[in-house]
Amino acid sequence: MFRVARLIAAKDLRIELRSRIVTNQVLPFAGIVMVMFAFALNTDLIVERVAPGLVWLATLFSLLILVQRAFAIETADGATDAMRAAGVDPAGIFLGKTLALAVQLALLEALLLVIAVVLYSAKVRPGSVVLLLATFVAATVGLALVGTLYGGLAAGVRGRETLLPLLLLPVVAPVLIGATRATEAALGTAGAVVADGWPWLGLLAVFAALFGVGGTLAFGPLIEE
Amino acid sequence: MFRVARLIAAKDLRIELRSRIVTNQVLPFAGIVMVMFAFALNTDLIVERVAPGLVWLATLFSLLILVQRAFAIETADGATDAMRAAGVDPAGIFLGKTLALAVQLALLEALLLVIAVVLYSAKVRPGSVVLLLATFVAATVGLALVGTLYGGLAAGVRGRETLLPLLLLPVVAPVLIGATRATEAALGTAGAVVADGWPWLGLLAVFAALFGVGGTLAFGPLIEE
Amino acid sequence: MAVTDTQIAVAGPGEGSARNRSATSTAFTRALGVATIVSMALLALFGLFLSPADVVQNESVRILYIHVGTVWIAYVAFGLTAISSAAFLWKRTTSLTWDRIAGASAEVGVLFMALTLFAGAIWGRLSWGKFWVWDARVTTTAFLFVTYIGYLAVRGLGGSHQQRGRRSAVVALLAVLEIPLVHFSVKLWRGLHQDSSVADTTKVQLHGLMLFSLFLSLIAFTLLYAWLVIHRQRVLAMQDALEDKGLDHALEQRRQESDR
Amino acid sequence: PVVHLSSAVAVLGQFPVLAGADLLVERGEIVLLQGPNGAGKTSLLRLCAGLMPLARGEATILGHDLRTERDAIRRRVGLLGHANGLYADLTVSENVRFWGSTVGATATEIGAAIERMGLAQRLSAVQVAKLSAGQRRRTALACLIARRAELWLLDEPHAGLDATGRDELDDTLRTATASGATVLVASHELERAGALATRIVEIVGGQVREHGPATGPETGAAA
Amino acid sequence: PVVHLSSAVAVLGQFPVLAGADLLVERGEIVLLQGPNGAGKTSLLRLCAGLMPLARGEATILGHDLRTERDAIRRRVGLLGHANGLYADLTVSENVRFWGSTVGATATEIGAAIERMGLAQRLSAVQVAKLSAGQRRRTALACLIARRAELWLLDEPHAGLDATGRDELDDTLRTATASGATVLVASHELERAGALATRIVEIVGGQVREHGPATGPETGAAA
Ligand code: HEM
Ligand SMILES: Nc1ncnc2c1ncn2[C@@H]1O[C@H](COP(=O)(O)OP(=O)(O)OP(=O)(O)O)[C@@H](O)[C@H]1O
Ligand SMILES: Nc1ncnc2c1ncn2[C@@H]1O[C@H](COP(=O)(O)OP(=O)(O)OP(=O)(O)O)[C@@H](O)[C@H]1O
Ligand SMILES: [Mg+2]
Ligand SMILES: [Mg+2]
Repeated sequence: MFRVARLIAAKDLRIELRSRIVTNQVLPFAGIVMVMFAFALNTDLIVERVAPGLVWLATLFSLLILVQRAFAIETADGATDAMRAAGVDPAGIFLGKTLALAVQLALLEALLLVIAVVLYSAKVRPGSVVLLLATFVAATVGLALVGTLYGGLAAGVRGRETLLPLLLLPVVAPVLIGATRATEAALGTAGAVVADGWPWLGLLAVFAALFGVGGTLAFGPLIEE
Repeated sequence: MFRVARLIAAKDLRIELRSRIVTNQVLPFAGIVMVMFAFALNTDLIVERVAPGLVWLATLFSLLILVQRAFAIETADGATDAMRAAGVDPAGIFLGKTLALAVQLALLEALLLVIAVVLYSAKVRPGSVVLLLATFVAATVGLALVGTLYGGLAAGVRGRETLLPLLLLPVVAPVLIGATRATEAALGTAGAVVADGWPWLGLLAVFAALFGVGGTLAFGPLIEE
Repeated sequence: MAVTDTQIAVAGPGEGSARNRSATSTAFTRALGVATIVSMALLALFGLFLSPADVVQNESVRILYIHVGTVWIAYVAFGLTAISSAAFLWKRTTSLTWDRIAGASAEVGVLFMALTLFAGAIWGRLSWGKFWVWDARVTTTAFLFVTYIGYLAVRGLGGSHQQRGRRSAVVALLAVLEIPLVHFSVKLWRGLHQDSSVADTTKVQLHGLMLFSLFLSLIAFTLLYAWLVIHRQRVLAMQDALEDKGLDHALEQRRQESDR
Repeated sequence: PVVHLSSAVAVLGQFPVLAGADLLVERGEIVLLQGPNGAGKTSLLRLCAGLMPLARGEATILGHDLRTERDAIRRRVGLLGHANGLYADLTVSENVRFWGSTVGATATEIGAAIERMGLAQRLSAVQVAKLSAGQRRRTALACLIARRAELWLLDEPHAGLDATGRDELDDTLRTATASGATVLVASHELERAGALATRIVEIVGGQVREHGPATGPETGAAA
Repeated sequence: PVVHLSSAVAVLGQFPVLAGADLLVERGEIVLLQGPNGAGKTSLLRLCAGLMPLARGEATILGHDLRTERDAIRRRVGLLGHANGLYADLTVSENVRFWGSTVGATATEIGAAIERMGLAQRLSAVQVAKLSAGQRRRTALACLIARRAELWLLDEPHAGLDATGRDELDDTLRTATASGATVLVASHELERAGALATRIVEIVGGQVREHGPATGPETGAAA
């Protein structure tokens, strides 16, 4: 299982390195999204108030694109069928693609956080770095897991461009909320204190664990015709 | 030119009716996006304040999906090549696909506006209906035009999922702003008065006219090898 | 537009062959380089020492010389990109040289715009207390910046040179329309940002030396821009030429396939 | 001549897919392009269809210069590539009607084309997404037939077609040439396509090697 | 028996692509499936590969029940479909290595497979996106060969391959069967595949019609 996972993650990341999609296009895209939000809600104090939420919204939209891309690779020339026919362990596929996705997401979030700090003049307090990091790790893993799970479900279905968001967005709503609150706590937005953050972090962890186990088990049946 | 345009628009809309992508998936997606915003910016007064902006943001993200879908149809089995080889008038293709896209967008925006009215308790004042309608028409046409233009450019390129947003978002920013302000004026958000709306409507009209002419001329060279 | 003419002249095949193909510099560009350095030094001198501090902005006003200089040259650069793109698209004048000029100019323009944003952000920290504010001009500038990054991305898409030229030319012609938007954004949405205070003299009178330093910065950055574009444009020409050379070799190999 | 390439060079990326190809095709011929994988057959057909820029050399198609008069060429040429260019969500007849009408074919011509490729029964109302590989190929051919092009460029048209489909195709091509059209066929099925062709040219390493006249259509008809 | 279908029914949407197919294939056979477009050849192969649910009837592949033991079957079966299942951004060798290693093939086996399909030179470092149709097919075949399956299911393997490629493929299949593998080939190129096959079965309307032994491999070798 893990051998397969490693192979697939390596394959996906190599393809990414070849096509440089994330670095050249998703990152700028995420950046623009942040700017657009801030612009749509032009008044400063509002922006600062909701900066953490915006970071995670932007991450979400980028996630959609990343997942789409991740499975476009597979369905373009019937690789999914080939995998099933070759009896590749679905759990391995799931974990592998999740891993690759998580790596790319992490990259992205790092950038978004920087943008937030600069654009929205959000402040990172030393005391809260741990919480912030933990939040990002938990949220990233969770998003990657659920993204891969539903991506696999939507892949192959015609019109997946649009099925995916429909499936994904409602499910990740809790992540969005949890991550936002935790980040607010870490950044001390609107006088939130670090302590407030931990329960939310717990929520994220639970979410990640849930989809980790669930996905590993469910992915096989899911990609069966 | 217009004969071709009609044929292509009819074709796209028929495919849409077959696959019901917009009705079954994009509409819900847009709806979810709106709800998510409401989540992310939980405080009510903020939401009401920025409702118009959110409507247009949601439209924008749906536009991305719609454009991608519109050209996924063409590139899936090399139809773009076939069109070029058959010497189909590019201007016709451009106008045709724009038309189909505009129809779908209009549908979408109508729904979003309803959601906004319900969810964000935005109020439509009788006096401002004209402005509101004009704004929506102008913005829709503009978005459809620019979406088709850049969609055509990105189509066929590998990794188009991500090139498209990069090209599209900064260009439609003015539409976003103009439409938002005009809508605010129409809805009287934050005490804006109807009169404020008209200049913005002008901006939208100019934008649409520009891309209408530009696109019709440029689409040919753009999709040429 | 004198800049353009010289560029085309040097990039033209006649002159090109006369020039040592392995180098991008000519007597003209060397002179230009020297002039650039000198003017930069002068700018530093006037900008940092001779010109007085501002009453409101005090010392921080010196950022103006970078901020405004770079942004106006960036405008010029994008304008030139648009013009040469049009020239490329127009059947009568079409030539890959125009495409290269467009590309080079856009690259330098993006560079300058980055400087503008940077200087602006620093200045903002000093005078507004924030690196970034949601002022109209500031934001529209960011959009303009991203648009041209997109333009460069389109140039990088690959395909034949002609295709690269056509695609990017179209994008350039559309992108340039954002400049007026940026310029008038202050009037459109009366925001925090400085209104055109230099252009029209009815506004607050800039101190004479300040005005002089500002124009000095314009000259300095113009020279720098010209120098960069000319060289970049020649490098691009060499790259294309190199590819053509490579083609001859590739053709040989391809024909070999028939012998095995 | 309908097709006249003289030392034509076409480049993809950095790679010269055509490395100085010379080809002369007269009206009414059926020319078979054969050669190893990657030799440049598809590229040559795409070049003739005006889908590839001509890097060097000269090329005139149907009397039009390939560099300057692409549109004129495209209006008179029909290409069947490796891909079918069909819309998966539309039915067979809808696809043929769409492609036919974009080039101004009449309803009767379109109906005839569908009939010709044996898609008139159940299949005409089935969505292309549900078709088998060969049925898709037939649909693509029907779209092409509806165009009544003067120069047919076919890239492995027999691949995926069953026995009857092949015969129908060959007949169609013969009648087309009889009425003044010209055909270029790239194929690896030498027995089949050789019997159809009036001339065989071999393509190797992006260059054309003449092969002299092949077994003409009459033998093909016998086959 | 390696393949044993008895009145097998498979359904896509509402349509019975297989309407009660009976087939019995012994170890070491090379069976050619022929038949008109849409007859059900692809469907039959996909069924045997465990990619389609069995609606009715019985099916055992390599001694495993198709309903209950899919995974066991998939591990021992190799399928080449109409699509190639390659990653366009990866090079030829990277693709073969990936597909090989997912099923635990050794580096030498993988290298041999690439060699076998004549992709060892320039091409092995070229991205699949840039390959010609036939070169892609070759790559897909190399991926399949690297698997060393016990049951080979090939859907029109000759399509797109040039003369040498076809010979290489046929040799590969013969050696494979010689060493105990079994092959099902769906094809429309009767001369070619007929020469290769030890037995021909015709498929029409989702049902199998036996055809008796064909010209065995020896004649094929002569061809
Ligand atoms: C990141 C922040 C900033 C950005 C992106 C920015 C952008 C620009 C742009 C695009 C222009 C050219 C306007 C035109 O002529 O079209 C400009 C001009 C100018 N900026 Fe900024 N700016 C920023 C911050 C600031 C700050 C903080 C100040 C000083 C308080 C400032 C002062 C000026 C002045 C004095 C001009 C010249 C005004 C004129 O004559 O047009 N800018 N800036
Ligand atoms: N959902 C569906 N509705 C109607 N018909 C369908 C559906 N799905 C498949 N079919 C039919 O089932 C058949 C598919 O058979 P299959 O693809 O196995 O044919 P094949 O023997 O491989 O043909 P070819 O030689 O063209 O590859 C086709 O006739 C197709 O029209
Ligand atoms: N960007 C590229 N880089 C390297 N090689 C390329 C590139 N693009 C195309 N090629 C090569 O050019 C050739 C394409 O030729 P073409 O597709 O015309 O072959 P073909 O004769 O149609 O082959 P087939 O019989 O397999 O269809 C292939 O050898 C391919 O490897
Ligand atoms: Mg080919
Ligand atoms: Mg089939």
